[in-house]
Amino acid sequence: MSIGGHDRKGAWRRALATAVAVTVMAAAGAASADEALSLKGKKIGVAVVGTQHFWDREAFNGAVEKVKELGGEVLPVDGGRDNQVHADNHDVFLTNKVDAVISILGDAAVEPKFKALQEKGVPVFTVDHLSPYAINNTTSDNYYIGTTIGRYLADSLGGKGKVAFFNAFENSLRICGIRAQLAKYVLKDYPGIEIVQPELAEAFANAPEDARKKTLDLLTQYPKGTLDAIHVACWDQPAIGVVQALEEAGRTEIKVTAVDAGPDTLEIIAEKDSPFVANVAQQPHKIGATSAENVARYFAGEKLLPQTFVDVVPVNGPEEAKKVYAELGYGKLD
Amino acid sequence: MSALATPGGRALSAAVVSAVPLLVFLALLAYFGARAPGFLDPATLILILKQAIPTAVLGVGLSFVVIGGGDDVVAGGIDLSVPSIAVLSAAIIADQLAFHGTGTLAAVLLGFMAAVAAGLCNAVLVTRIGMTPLLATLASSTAFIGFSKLVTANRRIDLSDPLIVTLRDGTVAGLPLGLLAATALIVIAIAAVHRSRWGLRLQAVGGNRDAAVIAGLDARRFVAQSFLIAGVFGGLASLFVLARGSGSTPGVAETLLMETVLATFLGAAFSPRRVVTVWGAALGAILVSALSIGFGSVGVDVFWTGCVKGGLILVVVAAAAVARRSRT
Amino acid sequence: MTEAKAIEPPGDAPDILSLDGIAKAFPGVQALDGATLRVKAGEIHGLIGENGAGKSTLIKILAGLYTPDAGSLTIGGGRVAAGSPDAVHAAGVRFIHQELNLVPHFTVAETIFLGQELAGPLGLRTGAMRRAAERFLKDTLDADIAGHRLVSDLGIAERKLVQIARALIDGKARVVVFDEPTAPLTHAEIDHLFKAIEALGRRGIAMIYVSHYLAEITRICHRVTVLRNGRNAGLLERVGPEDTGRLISLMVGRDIGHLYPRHDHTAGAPWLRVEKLSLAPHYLDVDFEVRRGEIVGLAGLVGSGREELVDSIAGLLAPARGRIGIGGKQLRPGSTAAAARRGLALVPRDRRNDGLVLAQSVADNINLASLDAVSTAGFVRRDAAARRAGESIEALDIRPRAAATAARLLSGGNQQKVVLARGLATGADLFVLDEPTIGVDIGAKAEIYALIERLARDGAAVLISSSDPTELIGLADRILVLLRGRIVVELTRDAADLDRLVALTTGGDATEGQAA
Amino acid sequence: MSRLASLPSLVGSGRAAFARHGFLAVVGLAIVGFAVANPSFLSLANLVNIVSGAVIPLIVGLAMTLVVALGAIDLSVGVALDFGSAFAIVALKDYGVPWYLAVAIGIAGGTLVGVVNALVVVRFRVSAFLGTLGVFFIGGSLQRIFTNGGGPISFRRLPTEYYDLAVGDLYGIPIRILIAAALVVGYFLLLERSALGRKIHAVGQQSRAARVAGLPVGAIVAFGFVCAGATAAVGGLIASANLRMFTPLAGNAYLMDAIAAVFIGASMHRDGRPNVPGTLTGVLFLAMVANGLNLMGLDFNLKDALSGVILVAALAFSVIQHRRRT
Repeated sequence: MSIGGHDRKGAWRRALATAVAVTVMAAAGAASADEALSLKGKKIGVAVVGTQHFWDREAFNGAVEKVKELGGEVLPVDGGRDNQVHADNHDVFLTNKVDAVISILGDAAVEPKFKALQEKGVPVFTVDHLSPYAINNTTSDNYYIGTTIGRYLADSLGGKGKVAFFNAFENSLRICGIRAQLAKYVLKDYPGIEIVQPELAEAFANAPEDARKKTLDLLTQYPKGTLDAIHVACWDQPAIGVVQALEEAGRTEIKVTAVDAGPDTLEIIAEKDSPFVANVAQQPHKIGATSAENVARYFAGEKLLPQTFVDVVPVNGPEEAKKVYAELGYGKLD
Repeated sequence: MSALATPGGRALSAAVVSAVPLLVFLALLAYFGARAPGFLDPATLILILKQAIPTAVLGVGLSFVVIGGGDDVVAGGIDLSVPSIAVLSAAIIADQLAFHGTGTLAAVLLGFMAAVAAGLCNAVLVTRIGMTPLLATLASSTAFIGFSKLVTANRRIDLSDPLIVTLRDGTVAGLPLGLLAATALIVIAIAAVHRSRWGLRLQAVGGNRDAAVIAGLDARRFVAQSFLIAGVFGGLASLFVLARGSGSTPGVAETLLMETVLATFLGAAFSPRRVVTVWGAALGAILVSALSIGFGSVGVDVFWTGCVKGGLILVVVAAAAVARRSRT
Repeated sequence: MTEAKAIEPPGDAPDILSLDGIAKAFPGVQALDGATLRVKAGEIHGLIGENGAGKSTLIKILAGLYTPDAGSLTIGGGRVAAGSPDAVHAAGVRFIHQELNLVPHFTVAETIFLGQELAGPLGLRTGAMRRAAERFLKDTLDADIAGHRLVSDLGIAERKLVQIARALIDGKARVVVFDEPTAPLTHAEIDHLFKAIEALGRRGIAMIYVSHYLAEITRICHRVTVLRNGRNAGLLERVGPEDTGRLISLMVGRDIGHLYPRHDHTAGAPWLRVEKLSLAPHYLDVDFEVRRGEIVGLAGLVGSGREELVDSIAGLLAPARGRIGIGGKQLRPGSTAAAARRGLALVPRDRRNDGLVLAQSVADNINLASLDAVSTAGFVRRDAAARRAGESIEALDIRPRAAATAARLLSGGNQQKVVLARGLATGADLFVLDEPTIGVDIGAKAEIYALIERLARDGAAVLISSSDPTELIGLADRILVLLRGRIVVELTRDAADLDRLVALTTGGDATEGQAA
Repeated sequence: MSRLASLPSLVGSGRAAFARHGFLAVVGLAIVGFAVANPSFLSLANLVNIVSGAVIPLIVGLAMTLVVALGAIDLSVGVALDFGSAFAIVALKDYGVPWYLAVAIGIAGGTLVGVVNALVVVRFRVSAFLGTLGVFFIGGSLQRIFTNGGGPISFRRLPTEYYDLAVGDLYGIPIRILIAAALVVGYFLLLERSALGRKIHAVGQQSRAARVAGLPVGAIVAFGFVCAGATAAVGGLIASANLRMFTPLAGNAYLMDAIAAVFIGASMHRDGRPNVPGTLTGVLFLAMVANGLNLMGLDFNLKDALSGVILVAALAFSVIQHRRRT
C-alpha cells in the first residue's frame, strides 16, 4: 500500500534529528515551549490541494502525523489537484466545527473560505499560501529558492547561453511566481544568457511524459549547439521527462535545473554525467509538521509571526545530491 | 384492462431492483449522519445546496440535450462540452472585467455570446455535419478549453466585481442569493421541459423519434435547439462558476464534466420513469455534493471517492438495465 | 360469430373516400395495376389480400408516402393531391399503424396529446389533458385507462387504444385506417378493441380495416375489398361469417401448381424434437418433431406465437419451459451459437436487420458462419473463401455473380439466397426458415422453393414458418397450425387444402381446430 | 486498402471535391503550413521524433479501434495503460522479477481491466459508455489508494532490457517503433485478415445479424474488451520504461486522442468502419499537429486553442467526406 510515504516514516524521524536546523523565525523561546506543545482534544482540519505530487503529499502527511502526535484529531480533505474543489473542501470544516484549519497550497479561490472561517472564529494556518485571513503561513523561503536556482543555472551555463523555461504556473500561483521571477532576476546579471521564447507549458497530469514529448519537439527546433539549458521553474516532475528526452536524443550537453528535489529527482542528479545539475530541496514533511506545531503554539498562547520559513537545501551536482538524499532521510545512494 | 399488465411477481422484483439506487443513497446519508454529528444540520444542508449550484446548472443544460437526443450515450444525445462552455464564458467575463475595464453587463453579455456561439457550433456539428453528439462535443470541448486558456493565458483571474461577490455572498431573507438565482433558473428549465408544449415535444423526439415524426414534429430542429440551450446554460453556469471561485480558475472543466455527467445520469436513476429529467439532474447534483461533503465530514480517505462514484454508476446503471429487462 | 353487427351498415351513404384506378410500379414489379377502393361514411371496410397483393402499397399511397403512377384520390368529395401526407391528414384521414411507435416513458395523456397539447399561460394543462384523455378514451373508444399511467406500464391492447386515441383526439378524423390492429392481442383484448372500433363507427367515422384475420374481417366489416396481384379481385357487400370461403377463393385465386417443385424426398430419422416448450404469453406446451429429409410447415397468423416459437428454437429467445433436442442432444436454450454448433441454420424473417451484414460483401456473408473452414491458423485463406463463395453463388444462382458486391445492393431474393448459402456452407442439417419468401418476387420464389426441396432431398430437416398458406401447402410434408400460442392441428400433405388451412389459421374453423 | 490507391478525382466542382477529400486537404494544408513556419518540421530527425512520439497514442488507438469495431467504446483504456505500467514497475522494483516476467505481469494488469469491462458490459448489460466510465472512476481511485495519493513510483535502476523497450534500438530502428509496428501488423491481421476479425466487424456492424448467423456475440465482445485492455497495457509498459517510473493516472491523457484517431480513421474507410490503417493515419495526423504547433514556437495557450480547432475541423471534414461517399 505504502509505496509513497509510510515506509519512510522511520527514516524521516531519524532524519529530523540530524537534519539541518530549522530556522524558526517565530517567537523566542520556542525550543523550550516545544516540550509542552499539545493539541489534545482539538479537532484540526487539514486541507491539501492534491496528493499526487510528492511535495503536496509529504506536507500533508507531515501535518497530519504531527497533529496526531500532539494528541489532536484530524479531519483530512483532498482537492484532487483541483483548486476549486480544494477551496470548497474548507466548507466541510465550517460545518464540522473544527478548532483550527491547516490549508496546504491552493489559489485565491480559498480566500473567501478563509474569511468565512475567520468570521466564525476558526484560526487558519496555511502552508505555501499567503493570505490576509491566515494566522501564519509556513513555507520554504521561495525568494531564496528562486535566487539560488538562478545562480546555479547561470553557473552551469558558464554565464552565457540559451535556456528554455518550463513555466506554466508563474501567473496562477504566488509561490511559483516568486521562484520564476527571482530566477529571472538573477539571470539579468548575465547579459550572455537568453531565455528562449515562448516559454513552455507543462501539464499537471502525466507531467513527466508530457515534458518529455515537448522537450523532444524543442530539440528539433533547436539543433545541437543552439540550446544550452532547460529550467523547470516551479517544481521538478517535468524535469524527469526532460532528462529522459535529452538522454534519448543524445543531447546530454544541455543542463537541466529545477525546484523541489524530491527523492526521484535527487536520484537522477546523483547519476554519473547526469544532465540534471542543480535543484533546491525543500522539506515538505517538515513544513507540514511545523505548521501543525504552529497551531499548537497558537493554542498555547504564543504570538506567531505571519510567516515561518523552513530551510531549503540547495543541491548542486551529484555529490551534493547523494549527501542531501541521505540527510533528508530518503536512504542512501551510491 | 389493468389485469393485462405485466405479471405481479415480476413487477414487484422490478420495483425492488429499481429502488436499489435510492436505498444505496439513503444508507450512505444515514451513515454520514451517524458518523458526523453536524452533517444533518441546516447549515450543512445549505452548504450542500450551495456547492451543488454549478453542477446543477450544467446538469440542467446537459439534460436538455439528453432529453432531446435520447439517453443512449453513444448514439443518442450527449453534450460533453457544457462545462467547457461555462469555463470559456467565465474566462471571457473575468478577463473583460479584470483587464479591459469592461462594465459588468457588457462583460457578462460577451461571455454569453461566446456560450451561445459555442452551443450553435455544437448544433451545427451534430445536425448539419452529422457528427455523433459524443464525438462532436468531445472535440469541440477541447477547442473551447483551448480558447479559454488563450483568453486567460492559463492563469487565475481574481474578481471582486459586485455582481460576482453578491452572487457569492449575498442573501435574501437569510437564504443565499446564488442559491435562489440557481433555483429560479432550474424552475424555469423544469417549466420549459416538463410543463410546456415545446418540452413535451422535445421529450418525444428523444423518447421515440419515429413517434415524434409521426406526430408531425421536426426532430432535427428540436435537437439543434437543445444544443443551443445547453450552450445558454453553460453561459449561465459561468456566473456561478465565477462566484464559487471568486474568479476564473483554469483547469476546472474536467472535474465539472465528470460531476455533471454523474449528476445527470444519477438523476435518471431516481426518476420514476427512469429517464433523464431536468429536476433529476438538479437532484443528482445535490446528491453528488452531499456525498462529497459527507465523505469529507466523515474523514473517509479521499482516495476512495472514485471507487464510490464508479461503483455508484455501475450499480445504478446495472440495476436500471435489470429493471428494464424484467419489465419487457 | 353469428351475432349481428354491432352497428348498422351505412346503406346508401355517399363515398367519403375513394381511390380510383391506382397504379404503381417498382423496379421489377407492378405492385398495383388499376386498383380501386371506395369507402362510405360510417362503414367498416375490410381490405384483404395475400402478401404481395398490393394492400400495403395502396395504404402507403393513401397515406401520401408513395406517389401513384396513375389514379386519383378523393376525400369527402374533394380531390386530394397524391403524395402529400399533410394534405391527407388535413382531409381527416388517420392511420393506426401496426407498429405502436409510442414514447415508453410518456403518460397516456402526454402520448395522446403529443403535437396538439393543451396549454395555458402557466404551461401545460396536465390535469385538463389527463381528464380530457380519460374522457375521450371512455366516450369515443369505450375504454377506461387512467391518464397518468406510463405507456411502458400498459398492456399491448391498452397501448393500441392509446395509439388510436392519439390519432383521433383532434376530432377531425373522418377516415381511420387500421393496419393489422389485432396482431399482438389476445382474444379478450380483441373484443375490447372491437368495442372501441364499433364506438367509432357509431360516430360516423369511416374505417378501413386491413387484416389477415378473416374471422375478424367477417365479424366486424360491412364490406370487403379483395386485392390480388395489384388488382381488385372482388368487392363483397354485407359480409358475414359464411363468406369466409368466398373471401379465401377471391384472395388466392391463382394456379400455384408450377410454382412448387416436385416432392422428391423421404423422411428419415427424427432430428429436431420440441417438447413441452412454453413461453407465456406467446406460446404454450408446444410439442413436435421434424425428421431428416422432411419439410415441416408452421402456420399461424401474426401474433399467433409463431415468431416467438421460431426465435426460441433458433436460440434468439430463451423459452420459459420445455426442451429442444437436435439429433438426440439437448440444446442449450437462448443461444444462437449453441444452436449453430448443433447444425441449425436460421433464415430470419427480418432479412434487412437480421439476415445479412449489409455493409459486408456477399462473399463475407456467405462465409460468416463457417469462417473456420476457410481459415488456416485463424487467418482467412482469401482464395479458399473466394472459391467457396464463388461456388455458392454459382450453385444458388445468386446475382450479380460478383462476390465482392456489398450485400445491401442485392435484391431481396438474392439476399435470401445468400442467407441460405451461409447456412449451407456451415454444413447445417437443420434449417429453420422464417418467412423465406417474404418480399421476394415470384421468379425468385420458385428458385428458393427449389432450393428448399433440394435441402430436404439431401437429407436436411427443414422447418418452414410462413404466413403464406399456399407456400406451406406447396412445400411441406406436414403443417402445424399455431393459433393463439398452441398447436391446434397438424395437417398432413394430403389433408391440407388451402381453404381449410386458411380457415384454421384464422380461427375461422374453430370446430375442426378443437377436434384436432 | 484499395482506398489508398484511389486518387482524388479531378472532375466536379472545387467545393464538392474539397468536401470529398476534405480531410486530406486539411492534412495537406497543415503540412505545408508547418513546413513554412519551421523548415525543420520536415527533417528526418523530426519525422522520426513524430513517429516515435506517436507510439503510445497509437497503441491505445489500436485498442480503441478494436472496441469501436465491435460497436462499443472503452473509456477505461487509460486505466488499463496505467495498470500495465504499475504492475510491471512494482514487480520489477519490489519483487525483483526478471524483465520478461514484468512484461507479462504488466500485460496481465491491463488484461484484468479488460476482464472487468467485459463482465460489466457483457454479463451485466451495462452500456459500454457508462460501464467503462465506472471502471474509469474505480481504476483511478485504486491507483490513488495504491500509491497513497497518486505519487509516482520511480525505479531508476530498471533492467536494461526493460528500459530498452522504450529507448533501445535494433539495427538502428527504435524498439518502441518496432513494438508499435508489430502491434499494427498484428491488429491489421486480426481485423482485416483473420476469421475472428470478420466476426468482430459483423458484430460491430450488425450485431443481431451476427447473432442470427450463430456467432457467439457475447464472447466476441468480451474478447474485444480483454484484448484492448492487454494492448493498452503494452502502451503502459513503454510509458513506464520510458521514464523509468509509473506515473498514476497518466493513461487518461491518451483517451481523447485515441477516440479521435479511430473516428478519423473510420470516416476514411469505404464502409465507415474502424480500421487499422485509418487509426494509424489519425494518430500520425494528431501527432503531427501537436509537433508542428510546438515547432511553430507559438504561445502554448494559443497552441491549445489551435489544436482544438484543427481537431474539430478534421473530424467534421472526415464525417462530411464519409457522408458524401454513402
